[in-house]
Amino acid sequence: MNFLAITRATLAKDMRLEWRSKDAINAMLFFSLLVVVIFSFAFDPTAEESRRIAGGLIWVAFLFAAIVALNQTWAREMKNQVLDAYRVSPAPATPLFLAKAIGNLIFVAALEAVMTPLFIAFYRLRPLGAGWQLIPLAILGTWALVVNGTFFAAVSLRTRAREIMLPLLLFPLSIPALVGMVNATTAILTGETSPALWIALLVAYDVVFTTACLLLFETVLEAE
Amino acid sequence: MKRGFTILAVLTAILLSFAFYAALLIAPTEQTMGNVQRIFYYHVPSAWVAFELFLINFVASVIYLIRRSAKADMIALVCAEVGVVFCTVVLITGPIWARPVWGIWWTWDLRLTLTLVLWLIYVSYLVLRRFSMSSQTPLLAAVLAVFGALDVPMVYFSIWFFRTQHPSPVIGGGGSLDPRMGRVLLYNWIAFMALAWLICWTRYRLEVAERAVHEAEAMQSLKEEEAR
Amino acid sequence: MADTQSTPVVVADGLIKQFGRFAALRGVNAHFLAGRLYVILGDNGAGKTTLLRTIAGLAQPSGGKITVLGCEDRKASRAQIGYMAHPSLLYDEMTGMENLRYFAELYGVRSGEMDRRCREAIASVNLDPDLERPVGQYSQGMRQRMSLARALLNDPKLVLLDEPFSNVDTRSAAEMAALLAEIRDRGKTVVIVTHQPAQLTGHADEFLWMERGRIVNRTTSLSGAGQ
Amino acid sequence: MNATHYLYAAYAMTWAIHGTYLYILARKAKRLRREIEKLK
Repeated sequence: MNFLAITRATLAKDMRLEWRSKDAINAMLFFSLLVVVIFSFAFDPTAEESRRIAGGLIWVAFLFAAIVALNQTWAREMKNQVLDAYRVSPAPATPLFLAKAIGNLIFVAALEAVMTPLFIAFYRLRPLGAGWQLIPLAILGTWALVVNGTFFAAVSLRTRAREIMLPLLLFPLSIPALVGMVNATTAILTGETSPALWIALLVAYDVVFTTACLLLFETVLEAE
Repeated sequence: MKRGFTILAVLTAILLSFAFYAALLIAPTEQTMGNVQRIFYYHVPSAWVAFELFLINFVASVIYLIRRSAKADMIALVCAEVGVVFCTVVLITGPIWARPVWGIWWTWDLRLTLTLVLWLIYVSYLVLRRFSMSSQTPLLAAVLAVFGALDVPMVYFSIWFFRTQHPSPVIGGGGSLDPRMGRVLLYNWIAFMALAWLICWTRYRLEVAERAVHEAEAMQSLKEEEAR
Repeated sequence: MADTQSTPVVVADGLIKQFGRFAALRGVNAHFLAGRLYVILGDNGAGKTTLLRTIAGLAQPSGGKITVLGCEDRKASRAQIGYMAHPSLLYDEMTGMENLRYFAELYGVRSGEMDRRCREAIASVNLDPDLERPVGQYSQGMRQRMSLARALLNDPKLVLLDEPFSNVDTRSAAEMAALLAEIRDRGKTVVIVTHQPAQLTGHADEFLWMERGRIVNRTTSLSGAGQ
Repeated sequence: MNATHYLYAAYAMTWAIHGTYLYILARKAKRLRREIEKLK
């Protein structure tokens, strides 16, 4: 029963299921598109201004897209109580969590990949700082949302108002990560300051909370 | 037991009134801000007490995760609830102080922002306890409390970095403090801790009673079913 | 009759399970031996499903002790437990083989053996392993049998079934009952919670009647009704 | 609203908040006492 084999198998299963019934991803892609368009109507800044506020807008838009995806994390497992089949098997709980988190990362990254070019077009963005740093930053930031998101999606399964509970539990804890992402993005776009400090914060955040999630997920899974 | 409670209540009343008197009359008036600076003696100690209560909540949650003792769970719940009340005080007195001095209702001051984020985390903690359908709600709450505690240093550094790039006025605590002010601050801190202790004790007794009543009701419905 | 080893497969003593104020299990004492088929009966709310889920390790008891296959630590005995419930516990968008291949991975079946074990399990419930249709499009009877195949995948010593016959046509139900009797003959312990005990009259070794969270009567035949 | 009004407002709010919470606890205690009576 090695850890990686189960993580890989669960991830492959989720990807296959996602690929087979593409309706979930299509609906969310359309939702992300809507969020970007609405943001662009709501704010119509000049080129200079847009560099300053784009960081905040992009990450809030990503947050909306992520929440919608994270709410679906355990939908398939709940449908035919397949989660029980997993819990009865000798497989440990951590690979299930890791596979689900990675699956969510890929899912949300796909949404972001669609939203980013639209943002660049609508806001005529051209980063003055080192533009390439936006890619690792996006991964670090998205993982910060996704790892806690997957964990608290499992916690909110046990509550009454499941869809609203996830943001209530996730957002307060994600404030430091959000502050980090927004400021790092703005630093890169405006090129005035160095994003190093913020990226260090995000790395610390990801390490601390990934560890906490891996250690505590089994406790949550077993809490009937 | 009852006697101990009344002693504490009387002691708290004495401490609070003395601290109130000290804050208004003993402490010297601050040159630049004038009398409004005296909000400091309520604002800062409330924040300290709130952080202490959340620390106890974290410790009790870790103990619950290890030993699953109902006592630790009740202490964690009580400290979270009373902690949120003290946090609310800080979040209300902060802006009331900032308004006359800097003409703004909100400033990203380090302590104020940290209190706001902690308030959000622990309100979500209480919401989780209320909405949870699981038969092991204390377990889920304890896990959230651990996550909340891990978040505190992250919040601290993110605000500290944020403020280095967006300097904003500092509410109290900036620069050296006149020793007499320091002493009055101490009196208020002790008085508020006594108040917190008193409220926590009451809330704890209430929680114990509530759980006992639930138990009794369960037994009662059991007997009724048996009788039928 | 298969030889019944001395140590019981499942020992439950004083099992209590509290859901907030509602006590689902109020002190259950039971022994289940190898090579026997048990049927747990009782009306809704008697605690049948809760007892089964506690034996399966899906629910932690609030009080009392449960020992499965000689060990109290639930992780140790999981490889030897097969669990099936009314919901199919399968992914609707995947075919039977794909489902079983995934669960085989969870049970640590080596990739070389995987195809053979999955095909065997599906064949043992009289289904066609090469059926390309996703499980979502199976009939209820076929889906229950595929779910049974998943439960039997790791050749478990203890098989737990929660309402396996609900809204299944009588022919499939009779077939499944015969199947369960046959695996019981191979020495496994089979525990079934159901509202339709009729199917199992010829096969069951013991009937347990539950009321308000307690086992109130054990009979060897369906006719010996509870008090 | 000169400055000292803000001072009194802040102190008053502090006691208002604590007071409200203690009131909530008192109501909870009363409801509990009624339940205990019902149980007897």
